[in-house]
Formats: sequence, C-alpha cells, structure tokens
Amino acid sequence: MIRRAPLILGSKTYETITKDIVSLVESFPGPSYYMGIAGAQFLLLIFLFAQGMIVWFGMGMMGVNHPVGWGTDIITFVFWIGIGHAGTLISAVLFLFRQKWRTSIARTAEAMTVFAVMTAGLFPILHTGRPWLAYWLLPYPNQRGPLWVNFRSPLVWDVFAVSTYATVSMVFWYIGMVPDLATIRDRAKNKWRKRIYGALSLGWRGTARNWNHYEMVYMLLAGLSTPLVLSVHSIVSFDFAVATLPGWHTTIFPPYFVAGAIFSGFAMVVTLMAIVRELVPVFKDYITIDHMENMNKIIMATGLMVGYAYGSEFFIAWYSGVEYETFIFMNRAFGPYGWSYWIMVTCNVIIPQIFWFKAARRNIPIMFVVSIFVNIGMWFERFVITITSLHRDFLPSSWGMWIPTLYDFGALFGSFGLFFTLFLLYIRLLPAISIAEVKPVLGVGREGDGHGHH
Amino acid sequence: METQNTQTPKYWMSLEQWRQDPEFQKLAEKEFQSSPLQSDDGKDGWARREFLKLMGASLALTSFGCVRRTAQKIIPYVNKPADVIHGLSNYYASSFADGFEGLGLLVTTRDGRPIKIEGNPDHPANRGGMSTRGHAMILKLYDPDRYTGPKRNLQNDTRSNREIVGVKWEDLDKAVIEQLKKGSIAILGNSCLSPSTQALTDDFSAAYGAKSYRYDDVSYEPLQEATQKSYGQAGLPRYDFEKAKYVVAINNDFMGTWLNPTLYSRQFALRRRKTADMNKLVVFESLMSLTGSNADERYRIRPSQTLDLVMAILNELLINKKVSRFAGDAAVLRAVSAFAKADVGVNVADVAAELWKNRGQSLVVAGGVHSGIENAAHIHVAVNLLNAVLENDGKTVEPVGAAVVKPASANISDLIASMNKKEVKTLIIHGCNPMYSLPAAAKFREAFNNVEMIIYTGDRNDETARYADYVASDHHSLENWGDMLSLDGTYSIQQPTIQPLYNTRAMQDSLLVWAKASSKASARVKGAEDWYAYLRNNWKDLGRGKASTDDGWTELLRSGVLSGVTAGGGSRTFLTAALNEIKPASRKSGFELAMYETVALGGGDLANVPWLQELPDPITKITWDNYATISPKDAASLKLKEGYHVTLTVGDQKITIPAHIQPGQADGVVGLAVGYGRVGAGKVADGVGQNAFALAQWSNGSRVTSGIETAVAVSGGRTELACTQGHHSMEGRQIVVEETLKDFIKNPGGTVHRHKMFSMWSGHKYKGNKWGMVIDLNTCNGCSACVIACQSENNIPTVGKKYVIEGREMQWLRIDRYYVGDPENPDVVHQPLPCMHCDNAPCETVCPVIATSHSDEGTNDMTYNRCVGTRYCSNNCPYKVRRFNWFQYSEGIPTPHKMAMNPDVTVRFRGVMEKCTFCIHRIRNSKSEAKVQNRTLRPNEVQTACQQSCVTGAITFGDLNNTEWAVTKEFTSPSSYALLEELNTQPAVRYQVKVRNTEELKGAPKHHGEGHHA
Amino acid sequence: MDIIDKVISKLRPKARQGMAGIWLDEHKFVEAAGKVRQSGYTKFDAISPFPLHGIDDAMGIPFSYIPWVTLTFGLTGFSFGTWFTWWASSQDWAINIGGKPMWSLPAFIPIMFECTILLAALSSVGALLWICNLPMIDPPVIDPDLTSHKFGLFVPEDDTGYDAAKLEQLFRQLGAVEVKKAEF
Amino acid sequence: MSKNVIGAVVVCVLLGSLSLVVWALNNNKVVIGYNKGYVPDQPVNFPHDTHAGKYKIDCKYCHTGTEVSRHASVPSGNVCMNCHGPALVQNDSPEIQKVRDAFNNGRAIAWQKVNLLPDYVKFNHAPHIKAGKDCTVCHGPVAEMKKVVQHESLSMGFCVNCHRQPENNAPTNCSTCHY
Repeated sequence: MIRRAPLILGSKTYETITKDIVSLVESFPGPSYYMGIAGAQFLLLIFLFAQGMIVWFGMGMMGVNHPVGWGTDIITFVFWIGIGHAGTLISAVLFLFRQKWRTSIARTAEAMTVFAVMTAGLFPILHTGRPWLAYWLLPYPNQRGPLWVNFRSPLVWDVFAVSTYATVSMVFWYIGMVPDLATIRDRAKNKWRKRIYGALSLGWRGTARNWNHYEMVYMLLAGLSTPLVLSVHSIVSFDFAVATLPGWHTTIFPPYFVAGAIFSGFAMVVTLMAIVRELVPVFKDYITIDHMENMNKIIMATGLMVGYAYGSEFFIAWYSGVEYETFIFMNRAFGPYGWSYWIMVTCNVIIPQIFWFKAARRNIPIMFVVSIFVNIGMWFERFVITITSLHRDFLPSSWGMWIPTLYDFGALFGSFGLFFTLFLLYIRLLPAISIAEVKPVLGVGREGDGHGHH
Repeated sequence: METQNTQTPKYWMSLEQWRQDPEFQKLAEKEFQSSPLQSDDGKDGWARREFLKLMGASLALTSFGCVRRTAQKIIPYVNKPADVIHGLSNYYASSFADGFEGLGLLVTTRDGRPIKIEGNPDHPANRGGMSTRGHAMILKLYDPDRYTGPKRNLQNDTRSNREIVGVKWEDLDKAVIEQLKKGSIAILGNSCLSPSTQALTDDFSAAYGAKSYRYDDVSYEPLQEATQKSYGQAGLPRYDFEKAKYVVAINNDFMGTWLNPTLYSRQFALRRRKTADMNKLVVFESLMSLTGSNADERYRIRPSQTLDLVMAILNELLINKKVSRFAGDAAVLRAVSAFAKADVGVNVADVAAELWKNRGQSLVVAGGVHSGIENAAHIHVAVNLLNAVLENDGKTVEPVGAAVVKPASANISDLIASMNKKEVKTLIIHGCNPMYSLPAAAKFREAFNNVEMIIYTGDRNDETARYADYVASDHHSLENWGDMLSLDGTYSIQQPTIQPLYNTRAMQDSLLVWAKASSKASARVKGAEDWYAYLRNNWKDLGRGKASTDDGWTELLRSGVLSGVTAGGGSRTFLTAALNEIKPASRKSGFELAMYETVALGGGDLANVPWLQELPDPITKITWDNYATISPKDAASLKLKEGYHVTLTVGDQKITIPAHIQPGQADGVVGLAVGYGRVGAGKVADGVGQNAFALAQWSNGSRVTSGIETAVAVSGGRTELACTQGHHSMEGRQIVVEETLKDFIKNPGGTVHRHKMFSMWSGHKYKGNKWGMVIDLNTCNGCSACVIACQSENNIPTVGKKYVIEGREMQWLRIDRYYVGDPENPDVVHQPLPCMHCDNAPCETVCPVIATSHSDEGTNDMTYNRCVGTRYCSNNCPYKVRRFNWFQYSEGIPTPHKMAMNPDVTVRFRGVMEKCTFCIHRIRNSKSEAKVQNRTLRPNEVQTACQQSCVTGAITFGDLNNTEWAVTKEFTSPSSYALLEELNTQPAVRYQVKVRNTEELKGAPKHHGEGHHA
Repeated sequence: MDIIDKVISKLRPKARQGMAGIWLDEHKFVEAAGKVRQSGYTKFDAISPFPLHGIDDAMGIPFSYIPWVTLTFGLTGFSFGTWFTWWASSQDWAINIGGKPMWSLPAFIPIMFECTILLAALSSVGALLWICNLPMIDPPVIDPDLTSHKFGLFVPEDDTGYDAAKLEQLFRQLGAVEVKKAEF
Repeated sequence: MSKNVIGAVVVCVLLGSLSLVVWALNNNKVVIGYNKGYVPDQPVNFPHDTHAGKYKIDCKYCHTGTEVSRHASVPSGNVCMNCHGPALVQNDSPEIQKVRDAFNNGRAIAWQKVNLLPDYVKFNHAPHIKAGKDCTVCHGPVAEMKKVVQHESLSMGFCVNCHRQPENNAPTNCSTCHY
C-alpha cells in the first residue's frame, strides 16, 4: 500500500490544533495585517465613492453606452460569481467525493465564496439605472394589480439563482462553523467574547446525538449545493446564452462558464491561501504544499477545458455558417478589442500550462503569480464576451466602441476592497480552518500515531 | 383636414382682444402668473397647469408612494377661452418662411402654447409634410437666449465696445424717429416672402425717402440675375420635378438645401413612386450632397467645372448631335464651342442622349452654395439654355413672376459703397445677419463707422446685433402676424399661436410706428392701427376678395392658404444675348474649397436649436460640428485620418478644423459647411464649429462660396467628431435591399433573400387593431425631418457633443446610411430605423420586471415607470433601437424649452429605457376620440409623427388587420421585406426595396449568407 | 451588562443533573460509550469536539430522519415554483411577452429548480436546529475542553438505574481521567 | 411534545398571516401609501354636498372636460359666476365673496389637488364616462362630501381590477395607461 502523505504537518495533538487555529481569533494581529486591512479599506472607500457617484448622477458616469449596454459592472459581477464557485466546489463536491485534503482549505474557500457572492451580488443591483427599485425584481405581493415579474427573463432567474446560492452557501458555511464557534466560546475568558461567540455558536455542545444529525445535514447541504453551484453559473451564462446576440447565443455557455468559474475560483483560492500562509505561518502545517499542488492540478485541468471552449466556439462559428456569428468571432480575435482576447488566451490557456511541471506546481511564488494571471485572464474572458459581442452586432450602423471611465476602474478595483476587507476581518474573527473537520484527519499519513485509526 | 379632436382648427381670437383691451391684457398676464410654477419658484410666468407634470418634483414624489405627498395645485382659468379644452390640442394654420422656402404650418397648441409644428395638408408646398428646420423653429420661440425686450447698445465711435442696456419701447421709438427725421436712411433686408411686409417696407421707404438694399445670408442672387438676363424678366423659376422623367442636378442639392427642398423632394418622390414611369436622377457634384446620395447615376466634378459641364452637355447636343432649334444659332454655337476644350473628366454623351430622348420631360438644375463660384450666374444662364434646348421651358420649369420675391433694386455692395460715401446716416437691418455671413473682405464692418445709427430687428445679441445702436427685438414668427407668397406661387397666412412671451415687438410694428411719425406717411400706413390692421387691409387686395369679409377672413385663417390662387406661370423665351459674357474661366490648381449648407442648419439662422445641432447629418452622420470634407484619395495622399486637423488657407484667412473623409467626394475638393461658428447665437450654437463664411471671397460685389483656391495643410491635433454611425458598410448583410428598375418591374422584391421560418407554436392572435408600418426605401431620401418630428413629438432630449461621442444620442428614430461599392464614388442608401415592434420581441423576453411587453394591438410597449434600467432589452435588441436615460436629461432642459413639451408623452427620468412607441399617444387619443364619437377608427386616421412629417410619403402606418388602411397593402406587397428576418422577430415594420434606375447595382445583390466582405 | 446576564439566565435551558466522565483518548471513549450503553443507560450522551467514528453504533443512535424532511420540502418547493410561475404568468395576469406562450414551461425550470433547492436546504437546517433544540442560550458546559481535545460522557439523574457511585466506578474503570457530578 | 405543537401552531399562524397579507395587498383590501383618505383644505370651502347633493347639479356642468378630454377640468371662475354673479345665488356668503373677489380681480383660485395620478399614468376621463362609468366609481359619493376626500386608493391595482372584469371589456395593456 502506497503510503499517503500526511495531510497535516508537524507534531500536532488535538489540543495544539485547537490552539493553532483559535489563537488567531484570540490574539491581536501584527502591523502587516493592519496595513493589509488599511489597503483594503482604501479600495473599499474608492468603491463606495465610485458607486455613490454613479447612483447619484446616473449610469452615464460609467463607460456603458449604446450599443454596449453592459460593461464593467456585469463583467465584474460574473467574475466574482465565478470566483465564488471554488468554495462550494471544495466544500461540497470534494466532500461528496470524500477528498480528505479539502478539510483544511474548505472553510476559507467557503468564506471566499460567501464574500465573492456578496461582492458580486452588489453589481447587478448597482448596474441598473434605478438601483433603489431593484426589489421590483422580486415577485412580492403588491398593489399594482398585482404585477408579478417576468419569469422568462434570465435576470429573474439570476435573482433566484444568486440569492438561493448566497443563502445556501452562507448557511452551509455557518453550519460548518458552529462547532468551531463553540470551541472559541468555551475557550473564551472575556465575558463579551463568550457572549458573542456563545450566541453565534447557537449553544452547540457537541453531543453524539447532535453530531449524528449534524453530519447528515452537512452531507445533505453538500448534496444540494453541488447541483446548485452548477446551476448558478449555468444560469449566469443564460444571461448571455438566451440573448439573440451573436457571440452570446451559444449552447456551450453553461459548461463553459462553470469550468471557467471553477478555474478562476481555484486561482483565487490559491492566491488567498498563498497570502494566508504568509500572514499566518502556523497555517503552513495545515495548508500544505500538497494542498496547493492539488489545487494547481485542478487549475490546469479546468484551464484546458476553458481553452477547449475557446476553440470550440470558433469552430462552431465557422461550422454553423451564420455570418453574424462568424464575424463576431473574427472580430473578437482580430477586431479593435483583439488585445483583450489575446490577454484572455494568454492568461487562461497558455500560462497555466506551466503546471505540467511538478516544480512549478509546488512553488509558491510561481503559483501565486500564475493564479493572479488566471484571475486577470478570467476577468478578460467576461470582458471579451460582454463587450466584443455587444459592440458589433447585427446592423453595422449601430456598431460602437466602449471606453471605460475612471468610475469603471473605481467599481472594479474598489470591489476588491470590499472583498478583502471582509476576508481579512474573517481571518481574524472566525475560525479560518475547520477545527472539527481537521481533527479527524490528523492521523492521515501518520504511522504509529496514536490518533490515527484509519 | 384630419385633426385629433372633435374641433375644427381654430383661429386665434383672443390676441386681438388682448391687443385692443388693456384691461384684458392685464388680466391675461395675471392668469399666466397664477401658474403653479409661479407659485412654486416665483421666477417663471409662463407655465400652465399641465406644466406641473414636467416637474421633477412630482416625479420624485410619486416614485415614493408611501410618502405623504406635498400638495399640488389646480389653477383654473379665471375666464376660460371658449376654444381651449384642457387636455386637447388646438391646431392653427400658419406659415413659415425658411429663407426662400415657404412652408405651410399647422401649429399644435396646448393651453395656449405651441408644442409642435406640423405641415398644413392644404398647403401645396409641403402637403402636410415638414422640413427639419420647420419642426425645429419652435425651439427658437422658446430659446432662452432671445432678447426679452428692446436693447440699446452704447457704442463708442468705432463701435468696438459692448455695453448693452435695456431700453423702453417709447424711448427707443423717440430716439429712432428723431434720427430718421435726419434723412439718408438705408434699409437692408432679406428677400422676404411676405408680400405685406414688402408693401410695408415700401411704404416706410416712401415715408422717409429711404433706400432699400437686399441681402440674404444664403442668397439666390446668381439665379435671379441669370433669370433676368436669360429671359428679360425678373423672378425665380418654378420647377416641377414630378413632371420630369430625367433629372440632372449639377452641383445642386435640390432635395436637401436648394430653394424649396421640401417641395422638390415631394415632387421627386411622387414621380419616383410611379415605377412604370420612374424618373432617373443623374447628379454631377463635387461634394456628397443629399441629392447626390439619392442619385441613380453620380459623377464627380470639381466646382470650377460646373459651368464646363453644362457647356459640355450643350456641346454634345448642339454641336455633336446638332439637335434642337438652337443648333443653328451662331451666337449660341459660338458661346458653346468656346468650351469645347474644357475637360470635365466625365463622358456626358450618354447623359446628353438621354436628356434629348426625354426632352420636354427632363429637368436640369444647378446652383447652390456649393456651386457659388465666381460668376455663378453664368452657370444658371447655361442651364437655362440647356432647359430651353431640351424644350423643358413651360413644362418642367416655368417662370413664377416678379411677385414672389420682389427683385431688389440694390444689393449690399451698393449699400457698402454708399455708406463709404457717407450717404447713409441711419441703417436699418432686418431679416439677415450680414456680420456673420459676409466675408471680411466686403469691409461692411468698416463702413459702419460712417453711419450715425444702426437699428437691427434681430432677436438676440448676435453678430450683427452687437454693432447696432438699437435692437428693436422682433417677435418669433409664431408670435406674429404675417403672410407669405411661397415660390410655388401659393399665398398663405401666418397667424400667431401664442401671446408674445417677452416684451418684443414685430419688426413690422416697429416700421409702422416709425413710418407713422413721418409726415409723408401713406394713407395705408396712417390708416393702420397696427401691423395686424395693416395686414388685414393689405389682404383685401391680396386675398382676391376672400379676405374682405370677416367670414372670409376667418375661413382663410382656418385653412391658412388662399386656395385657387397661384402667382406666376406662363411662358418665356431664352434670349441668346445672355450668353455673350460667358467665357471659360481660367483653370484652378490645387484644392478647391466648396462651402455647402447642411440639411440641418442651412445658413445658420436656427443654429441655436439643439435638435438641429444634434441631428446627424444625413450624409456624414456627424453632429455638433462642421468639418472639412475631403475625398478618400486626397486623404490618403495627405496622410489624413478622420478628425485630424487641417488648416485651410485662403488668402490671409485661415481656418483650422477637423477633417472628415467623405466617400464620393471629388478629388481636389474640400467641403466646408456654413451655418456653424456662430458668435452670439446663444449657448447652444456658440463655439460649435467654425464660420466657413470667413473663407468666402468677395468678388464684384458678391460673395463667392465655392471653387476657391485653397491651401490644405495637415496641422497636427485631432478632434473627435461626434458621429452617430461608426461603420459605413453593410458587410454584405441583407440590410437595405436594392433592385434595379428592370428587375423590379420584372419581379418586385425578387432580390430579397427570404428565409423559411418555423415556430413551435402558433403565436398570439391579434383580434382588434394590429399596428404596423412600412417604410419605402425607394422614396425615402434621408432628409431626416422625421427624426426631428419624432424628437419634437416625443419630448426627446438632446445630450450634447460629448455624449454623442460616447454613443448616447437619444433620438428614437435614426436614419442609417450605408455606402455601397467603391469608396471613391459609392452608392448611398438611407434607412430610417424606428422600433420594429417585433411580434416576437427579444427585448420583452429578457426584461425582468415586465417593463416592456406586448399589447394586444401588436405594439411593443415601454412602461417607463416600471423600468429599473437593466439595459438588457437594449443589448438583446438586434436593431439597437432602444435609448437609455444615462442621466436626468430633463434637468438640463432650459425652462422655456419645457413649454414645447408634449403633455401626452411622459418625460422620462434617469435610469429608464425608452424607444419609439409608434406614437402610442396618438393611437390612444384617436381611439378615445372615436369612442366619444361612437365610431371605430377611420382608415388612415392615425398618423405617427414621422409619417406625418415625411414629405415624400415614404412612411405608411396603420392597422394591419384592416385592409382599408393603406399600410396593409404595402405590408404584404412582394417588394416588402422584414429586416433581419432570419431572427424570426416578426417585425411590425417592414421596408420596401430601394429601386435604382440603373442597369447595374454597385453592390451587386447577393445572398447575405455567403460571407462578408470588408 | 447585568441586564444581559439576567436575560440570559432567564432564557437558559433547564439543566439536568447527572454524572460526567472525561476521557482524553477517543478510542477508549468510544469503547466506554458502548459499555455505558450495555450497562443499561439510555438517556446518556457523549460529548466530543468532532464527530467520532463508531459512536453512533456504540450508543445505538438511529439513522437520522432529516433526509425525509429534505425530500418533503424539496418537493414542496418544486411544486410551489411550478404552480407560482404558472399562476402568475398565465392565470393571474397573462401578458404577451416576446410572443411567447403564457405558460412557457422551459423558461420556468430555473425558478422551479431554485425553489426546490432553497426550500430543501433551509428545511434541512431548520430540522437540524429543531431536533437539536438549537439555538440554546448559554447552556451548561461540563468542561470547556470538551470542544477542544477532551471527550465526555454524561448520564442524567433521570436515566434508568442511575447511581452516582456506580457510575463513577464504571467511568474510572473505562479510563476516564476525571469523573464529577455535573449539570448538563 | 408541546414543543412540536407550539411549533406547528407558529408555522400555521405565520403561513396564514402571510397568505392574508398577500390576498389583502393583491385585492386592494389594505392600502399602503397612495394617500387614500386625503382631505386637503381648499382655499374656498366649496360644498359638493350642497351643489351636487342638495341641488343635484350635474357633475359635468362644472367639470366640463369629462366627456371629451383626458382631464375633467376644474371650472374657471366664470362658471361659478353663472350662478353666483351679482345679485344671484347666496350673495352674502363670505366664501362666495372670495370667489367673486378673485373673479373680479382676475385672480384664479388655487385649488388643492385631491385625486392625483403621477405623470406617467395617462388616465383619460372621456372614454370612461362614455362607457357609462359613474363618477362615484373612482371619486366616491362626492355628492355627500362637504370636503372632497380621496375616496379610493387610485393604485394601479384599483384600476386594473376594474379593467379586468369581463363585462367592462377594457384593455389591460401596459400602454393603456403608460406611454
């Protein structure tokens, strides 16, 4: 039998695991953390300013125009929603596949999902001309007759899909966290800490009868989340695929979007994990280089899928013989926005090929840089889809260009401020690694260890 | 006449009462002041009740339903005029003279304010259609830059300072009359179409011994001069394009800007529509004009070759073919043969042969600003000869007589001469803006120093007003009485439709007041209490007795047109002596500058109307600028790209201006539009473009606007031109379908590639009305009047140059223009594109909140108040006809402009989508009216604004479920097709194929699926 | 502050008295749990920082019935989604949208699906909280380390054959490092 | 056990009240916002109950626009003077004195608007009157009102629920009212 590599490094006991993980919540962070959060807050302020101006004066502040009705907001929405996929995938799909290595990264990946979906969720609201009326997208009883919503519109599907996804991810994340919150509560010396974490932990005490139901619900949620996560990005892709526009009107979009989402999500997890490993050295024992390598493998695999989708789109555009379709794809690669297409191809297809080399897969600086490139590439993938299809469609008379304004940049970069602010707060306020899930896998790969009974 | 309410059109009753009864006037003012707007902010005294609806406040309040609303008030009339019913429009027939073009108006008013200009269906010049400027002139009435009262300019000796103060009319009159009594008076006026104003001016001149001089910003002096010389009689010719089967236009834009383009377009279209006997248009031109874009055959010549070309055709006919009665006339042959060597670069033999074949039903026209070369009258003499040779005189062209535009005894060069001789103590300027449109070389400005007092009757602080001592600020024509004798010989009446907004006075009233002060005033002047009385009196003669009785006058005001009376007509003979002076001009080298009028701005009089500034030029599709147009070949050799600056140098005058590469323009020619570069026209026009007239030449006392030798240098720098259409090729797609006449007659619509569509279900049924539209690309000439009509009807805002560049223009109806074939000399097609009201509308499917949905009458409804502004509908619209309110545009509308708003159409707020509604409010109003009258809609009762304004009748609208409506036949005719049919959107708008009367199309028809070409 | 404490104490669940034993080794603990069950106790509970392999069998805890709740509510969600899209689009106010049939079933599938998942997921969590009596306000804790690295057994007073002394002996015998009277 | 009973009751009550709210809102039983019951003070205490109630003057005598126009129109001063002119009805009333003063001085009376629809709602009186709808359907028993009150919510639901009735044969397109 091949000896498995240990999932957790160092000589750990249950007690040290608890201490390692909870210590982050129980201590004050160092200056680098404060610098990080100050940077994130600065970006967040930019976000608030940019979006505030846009809401106050109108969507015209951004670069969107006629014919390019969707711009940075929608691109960034799809980008963040895509990011959000890795978390659920790690926590739910890998859970169902009994991938034990997921345990130490699942919590943070899920947190990333929740924050990414929260960030993403703002964009469809803020991209509307009258965001204060965005609640009209909900079919609530009203005094207008009543007037319901248009269930045929992919945007209504989006509302249902994204809000369901956000709710279920948050519940999943939170339910997974409840035992760990109880741990913090029980360790708390400070009265307020005890109260707050006590309230958050819902009074969990870890009895066997509760664990029994808990594990069942956890599995059910994982089982429900799996089709959900696939549906969400499929539905987001319907925003495009259901439209008549050449370049959007494509049946490959749902799987293509899901693969791209996993791709970008894992890249973001790698980015974050690399940062967390640096910020919290003790986590290196839990988030090992093996974890990172596994994720890089997934990045490479999904990168290839995305690359296949790019190729297939071109093939179908030519094979279908639809002149508009053929034109739009030629225009994507060689039109005025051709540069964005090649950024996308370079970042998403070419650069991840470096992961064929084991050394690259296990090298933190390399993977960090690659993951950043993948994130850039995936943003540009949505850019390519949104902008290049809109800017030249059926009638040449209505062709136009899209030029971003400062507010576009504010909205895009500012959204990272929101995301990182939430993420940095999370790292310090909530158990960043699932304590209750890590402990059972302590024995994996350890021979003769008293705890291992696997 | 069809109107939308039960009332017959009304004439204005109360203005007389107001004038005569000071008490009544006071009362009326009070009534205006008690408007809600007044009570709210205390500044503006114009508003009526309906106005409230325009106010942002009420919108904001109603958006938040749960907030207790603040009170709104209802201010009823104290004494309601009998004709005015709140919520219904009244229509008044009137007239509008746009330069030399006389248009019959039907002014829509609501609660005493005009809100829209429509064409008077009874007026033969436009028959219900309306030109761009005719629609737009309503905004000049509500122009915030108008003078609100008479002004005095405290000039120093050199008239270089600007100290403008308000003055009372009494004081102005006192000062003016005192000055007039000194004698030596000159009146500089335009070629006024109003016979009564002319009579009054004559009376005034007689009273003071004043001398009249003539000046028009856009002048037809060469044509008038040539008519005088060619036939020995004054006046302008009257053309009948309907009778002409073969039309040759030589550097002449009769469809867009020349003389009576609205009338000519209509006549041309009437013949165009007779496909069995369709006309053919051959255009020789330097620039790409609207007429050239509609040509069946188009050749490029330089402006300096205009005369040579006419002569070449004559040469072909008279010398080579030896036809016509002039073939033996030695004088004629001598004149023509002098041009035998002139190179026109075009073989005219075929054209000449066709002309001769169609003699008697052909027509040759030339002239206009862009052929205003030196001795331009010679061109017209030659053209007159050509029309005489072709036996067109009395058939397609006939004299209209001296009555229409009374020939002037002297022009501005005479005036300048006498001013320099210090023979003028007082100068009265009206109806023209010479300080804008005269070249500096004319030295008009310098001559001012020899004049004691200049009185100007303009309406703003424009180029001329700033040199005047007194500005007797004039009414807008919608505030004034008047009359008109248009070039087609029709007499019509102009009646005011609103009480004067400001303390202005009709120019005619000013003249009358001043004339009365003279002891030598005629009885006619003395007997007239005011301008209205004078006019009424004058019409006792003009009106052929019809205006003598009150009933007759009332009837005249109702119809607006003196029917059955037409001035002019008769025959004339070409005098060969006219040819004596005509000799070939010396050849020009280098670039020739050709100025031209744009369809929107013309001579620049209405430049301060934002609608016109933002109207995409029918050819270039550029807004908010003028630019140097240059041919693709020249641009390549100058290494010039779109928007790069070029410096045009003529003598010591220079203009640096962005360049526009214009396909189809003649090589070696630079085009430059006049009407831009205004100073003092107002906030909208000032600083937009450059004044091309600065480069005009002054030669023998007349302005030369074309064929000017100019140096062109690329000067670095770039300006982005606000172009609404960035791509000019159809990319081989089936968008505008063209057919040759031969193909069309054989199998109409045969070249349209039809798609087999199938649907999984049968679709919704439309049981009642089903609204649809057909646009005939064959008669549409792209004049863009419909765009402005739509803008006026539907409260569409303008957004300004910056936002047009960003692609945010708001016009609901756009006209796409594509070039077909070789960019050196392409064919041009125009395609108006309203909302298609697709039965399977892609926009509706994707709207999350049902803000856009289908009605059971087949219209695609846009519910603004439900829209949250996702813009998904616009993305999913294959035709991209939707427009988004990126900002709160209504905030930017100046207060007086708001009075021109249509209360039937919601003013859109920020963040909502809008688009063409098929004028649903007109449908609703008509249906409501029908219901009130216990009937169903009459066939063709509902007209959309674009359809109504279309002078060529290219747009048909109506109920597709009722064969009595004209649209049903058109919709199902084999030559109609749906745009992007293969998407199965089932548009309710279809197009009729464009027929070109040529042997072969430049863009050969091909199946659009066969790939695309660059 | 005190008010909060007062409120908390009012809301605190009624504690049961009993005997508690603490283990450090999970294997011995699972064994012990089995033994305690064999000794006839039925109401006792095992407290661990993480779910233990085999403790369900050792304690005789039946298979969770929550999946049935999930199924029921999932079907309810599905039915609601189906009915609501049908009713709102074709019954309550049928509006012609894009020339599509009033009841455009394929277009409604995403809604139906999301309703299914949402109700199933929330009902599962709801069921968990319901069954586990959560949330509890400040419940008594036997030993704070039971959520970290220790394992505890608690036998309440009302369990059949409860005898404090016997239990202490049993716990010690089974390897408990600490035995005490406790409330839980 | 009692826990389950309480839970079931709570769930039932919640669901029940939710459906009640849905039903009430949808059927215009409860009106939130919309100013129903709004009774502004008018500059002149015009008693509709006297004019329309006691003397049975037809609404359309004053509100002349109803049969032809979108707007019902509030009467101009001269209409009041038809009856209340010099030496005619109720000369001594101070309220009428106000009306007469205003008329004589050429001042209009600024009435407070009671029934207000937003700008984007194009209600047209004429077809409704033509279809035989009584004024009271929307305006309530004005003939009994001393002071005019907004009697109905005038919400979109109020309009639509009437348009939907098959006997009214009225369109329910969006563009029926919004354009």
